[in-house]
Amino acid sequence: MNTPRLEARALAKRYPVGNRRKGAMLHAVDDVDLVIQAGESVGLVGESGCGKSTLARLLARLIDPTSGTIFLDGEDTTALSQAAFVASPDRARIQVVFQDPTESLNPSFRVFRSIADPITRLLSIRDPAELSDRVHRAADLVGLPRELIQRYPHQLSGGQRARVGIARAIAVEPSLLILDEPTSALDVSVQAVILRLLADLRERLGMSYLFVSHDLNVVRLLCSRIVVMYLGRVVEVAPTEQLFTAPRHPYTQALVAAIPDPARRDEKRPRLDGSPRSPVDPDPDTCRFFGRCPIGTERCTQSAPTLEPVGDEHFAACHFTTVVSTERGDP
Amino acid sequence: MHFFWKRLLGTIPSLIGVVLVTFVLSHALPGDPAAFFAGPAANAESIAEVRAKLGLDRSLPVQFFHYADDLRRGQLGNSLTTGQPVLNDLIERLPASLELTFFALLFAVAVAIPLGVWAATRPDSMVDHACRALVSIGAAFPTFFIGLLFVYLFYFLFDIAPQPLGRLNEIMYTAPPRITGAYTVDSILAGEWSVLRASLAQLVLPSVSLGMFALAPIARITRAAMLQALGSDFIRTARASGLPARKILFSYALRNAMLPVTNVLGMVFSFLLGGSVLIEQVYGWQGVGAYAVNAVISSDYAAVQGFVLAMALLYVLLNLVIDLIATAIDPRVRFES
Amino acid sequence: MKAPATPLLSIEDLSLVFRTRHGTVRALENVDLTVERGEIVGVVGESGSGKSVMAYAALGLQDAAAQVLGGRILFEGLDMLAAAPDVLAATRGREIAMIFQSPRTALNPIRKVGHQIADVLLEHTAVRRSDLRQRAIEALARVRIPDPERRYEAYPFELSGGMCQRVMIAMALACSPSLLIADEPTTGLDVTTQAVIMDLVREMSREARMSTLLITHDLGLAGEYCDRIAVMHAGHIVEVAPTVELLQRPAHPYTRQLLASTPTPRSSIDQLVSIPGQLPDLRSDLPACRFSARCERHVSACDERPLPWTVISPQHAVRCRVPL
Amino acid sequence: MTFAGFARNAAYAFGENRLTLVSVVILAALVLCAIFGPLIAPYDPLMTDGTARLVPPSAAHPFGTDALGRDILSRVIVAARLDLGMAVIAALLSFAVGLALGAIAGYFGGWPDRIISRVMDTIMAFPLFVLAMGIVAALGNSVLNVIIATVVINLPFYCRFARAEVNVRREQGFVEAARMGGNGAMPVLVNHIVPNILPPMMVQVSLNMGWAILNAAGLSFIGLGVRPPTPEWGIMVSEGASFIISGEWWTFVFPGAALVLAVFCFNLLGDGLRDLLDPKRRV
Repeated sequence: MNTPRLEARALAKRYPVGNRRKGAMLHAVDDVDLVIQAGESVGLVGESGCGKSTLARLLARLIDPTSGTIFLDGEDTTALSQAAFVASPDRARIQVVFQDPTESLNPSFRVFRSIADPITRLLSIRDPAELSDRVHRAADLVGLPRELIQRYPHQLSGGQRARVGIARAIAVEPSLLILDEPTSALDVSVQAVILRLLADLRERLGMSYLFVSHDLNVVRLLCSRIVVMYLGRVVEVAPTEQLFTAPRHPYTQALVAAIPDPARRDEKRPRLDGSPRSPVDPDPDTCRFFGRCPIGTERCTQSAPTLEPVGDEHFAACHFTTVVSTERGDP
Repeated sequence: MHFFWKRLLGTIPSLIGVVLVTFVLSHALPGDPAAFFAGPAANAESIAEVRAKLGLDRSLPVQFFHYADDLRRGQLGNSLTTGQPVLNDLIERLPASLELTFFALLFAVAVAIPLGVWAATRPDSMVDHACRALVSIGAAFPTFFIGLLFVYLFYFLFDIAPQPLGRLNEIMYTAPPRITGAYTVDSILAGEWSVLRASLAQLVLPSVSLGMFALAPIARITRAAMLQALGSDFIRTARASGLPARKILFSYALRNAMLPVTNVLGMVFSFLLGGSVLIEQVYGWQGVGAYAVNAVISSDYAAVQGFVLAMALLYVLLNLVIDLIATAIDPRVRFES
Repeated sequence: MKAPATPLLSIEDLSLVFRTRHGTVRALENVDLTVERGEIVGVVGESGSGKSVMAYAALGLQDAAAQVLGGRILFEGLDMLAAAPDVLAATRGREIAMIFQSPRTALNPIRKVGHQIADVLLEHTAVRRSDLRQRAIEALARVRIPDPERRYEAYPFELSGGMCQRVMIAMALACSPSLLIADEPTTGLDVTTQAVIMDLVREMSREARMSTLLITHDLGLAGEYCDRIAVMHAGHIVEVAPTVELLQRPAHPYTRQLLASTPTPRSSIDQLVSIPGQLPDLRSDLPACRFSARCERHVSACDERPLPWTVISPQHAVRCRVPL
Repeated sequence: MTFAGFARNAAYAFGENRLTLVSVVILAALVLCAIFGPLIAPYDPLMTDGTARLVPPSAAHPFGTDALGRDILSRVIVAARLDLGMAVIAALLSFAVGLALGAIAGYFGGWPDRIISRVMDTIMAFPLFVLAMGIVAALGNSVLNVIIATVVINLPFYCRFARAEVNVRREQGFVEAARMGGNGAMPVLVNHIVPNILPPMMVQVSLNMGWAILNAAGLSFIGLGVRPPTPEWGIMVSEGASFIISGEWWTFVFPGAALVLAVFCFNLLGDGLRDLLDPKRRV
């Protein structure tokens, strides 16, 4: 196989919480492995607080991991600290489209400056003619009318702001684009436009996507493979269709079952009750999902399951996924 | 009462900071501290004597240690003007200042909170405009100027206030036997009702003029906090649940609005304690403020330093009380710690 | 579920504007909607369509800047727009209850949740003070909050968003109202929690034969839980139909496009359709059909006022001169 | 905001709030007094006239004269320079230092934040006017030291305000986006965050200016800083105070009124600016 575009190995991010002396740690992201191939589009889903945003920020090198490595096209980017990475030419290769298009644009910058700032800094292009040419090209790519380029963000509609956010990210020609809930603040009719734009851009520019979202229906549209996180850990990875039709982890099953679907309105579907375990100093031998899991047993408190293959390209971290290829079965 | 001890412990850094700052102000600044302490009439010889006596020839950390040790023993030095230990002077005069500050706060709170609530319930009404006008004007008047205006109007022109010369007309009344040092309290304890009336009469103008400056921030924040509370989601819930308007206003909105109000009280006390210095000056009030002003003018440094320290300690204590009140109102603060 | 002669709630020809410093916002125009007894009705629309404004008006809780130009809202014969304040207050919480989005901020942050439920019980029922606590705990237990005695003593900040929403539901159902208005009750909650909360709302409605008016921007959610759906666009209700009929045979061009732009577990990116144009500025002069500028079926007759309802079937009506 | 947009907003806000416009006009007049005071004043503010002591307001002396026969109007006009000067210098200095410290504390967090916050807390642990008295007493009784004391006691307000504003924005999308765009810590802070907190900070400066004037005047009133016969509003009120019980009200009312007017206008301007910058009220 070719060198993956991005590969994360044993990535972890822990934050100290409460009394410093007790040394309690919040495990935001725990021992995560992730691979994104060139041109691939991967979805990352999970409930709020599951660490998906932290993981996205780690991969984008906005924050430094506590441990683990991130390879970009085979190069270890974690050799540089976040502060040093900002100035490196590799910075341009990963870009992020942020969640709230209103919040993610500097209110005192015109659209032009918002898009031009990363171009001048990361590509060292200072010639006004070339700069303006680049800005216009990025704006054209996202379908942003040129007359809006001299406007301030508060003079734009939500959909136009979302386009500016995307233009800014692609202006430096990244090879990996991380989309952090890019449409969650938009109305459905605008969301549809932006999703189509993103699909179109990927095809034309050949970027890889990591699409972070809580909405499985949306992720489905753009991604060929989906990673499910629960409480800082990856619990299931599967090709999109397989994840929808045959989810193996009980959390994924509940997640898929929870999608409102008029076609299944009278079906009784499994529901997830209770609240998640604390992410502060979790017991390393207990499954993170235990307590909320409908099928958990004592075994889940004695050893935490790890991600194991359960099918073609399909992995799940649960003791009770009947696996054909290994001897591990239902106890 | 777990959080009580936590809050109490929380004042320790402030106390250390206060002691450190007063030390820096007296020992570590440019100029010759010995000259300060020796007073304006000192010659080179007496300054050297003072320097040795105060240990100013030693290193700063040693000086600080001695300074802190003196404080621990209540040694604030002697006042040059009164010849008394500064501590005694302060203890004698502090009740007068506290009495004044208390009545000023009482006046400010009694007027400002109802006004703010009233204005918030009728935005853009006459009451609201009146409240805002009062707030703008109250915040613009220097305390000492209000004090003087009141004296001119109510004593000189209308002749309805007693002469602005201190806490009691000493010619007509004798001060009650000293128990707390506050004339109003002591006269009640002694059952001397005419003295109580006379001392209250003396208190009216100074405390109202001092309270005027505290009025503005309290009314302003009450109005804003009430407006915010009344516009909040949980008030909408209460309305949608059909709770009576009175209950929504008082037990839902007002209680929540009291949080920002308590938080602003710290600043209000800062104003009041500072403003009392000026008001005491205007009304010939024999409190610590007037004492400090005299000390500053006559370069009586030990007295000034003692005054600054005493006021800071008092302020730290008041902030502790405010903190405890806020904690009692808001469960979130309790659980945070 | 066939209704008796009079519906529980009927909004008739309601027009409402907001007078703001930047002009008059025509938030609702000639809105008609009924809710029958025991029925779950969904109101679906994008932000700014007026769906929440309508819900608040139904409780007589409209904003101070709102001005009702015409129409009425009848709840069991009581005109919510004309009733005396004390009559309204006695109806709210007792007969009509409401739950909101962001349940954490919808609860008083410094009052124990049990006391907040007790406040409502005390106001609307003849419960004795000594029984108050027990009754509030029962209300919590009814929405299957685990360990209700302990939760009674909790403050909102100690509970998760989903748990706060259950408390809200417990509070809303405490007096067994006949109508529940749910304003985006699951916005901001996780998908799994959303499913649990919506199951609960549906179950409670069925159990107590309570009617529910569900306000949501999520057509999928309304499609799963509602008996009937009303679609709103720019202050108009453009279509009302039983859920299955609306989803399968939308008659209004906007409804069809809204359906086509909503991702479902079966749609693909190529099928995703976007609606051209934007919501019109409600402060400007608006045409008879507020969708006309975005509509490819627009004909000159569309600009004639008034815009009539076209009946497709007994329960299916659409406000369009050229329905699909 | 474009300039035209700003002008439109300004016109709108002023039209909405006439008082703000009035306050701007009065402040402009006070600033003119501060700059050209000695040229405008009808008399020499220091010239005594034994034949015209304590003259009530008249055509020749619109504000009357004081105990030494000096023209109060002239003294009030000339004093504007000192009073406004002290306040403006003190407010701007504390603004600049407070903004820098607060921005560093708010953006970097960690130990710089702990140290800066601890210092500010310590200043705030004193009743501020009392601390100002202590500082002037320790440093020496001079105008410069009054300014230093005013800077010190104002510092925590600016510092905390800037810290909070930076803290809110530090996590916002546009700051993360700026970091994605290759901006290091200082460029993010200076180019992206600070321009966005300047407008609310300016409101604070304006609101704070009135307070700075009051503090300086209060210190002069009790005899710190300015010395007679220098014309200054606080000390003039103090000098006039002894004539209250004999009824010569003009000796303290006019300088006091000048103080009130200046503080009132700064407060109004601050309120007006706040309305102007409030995004909710933008057209």
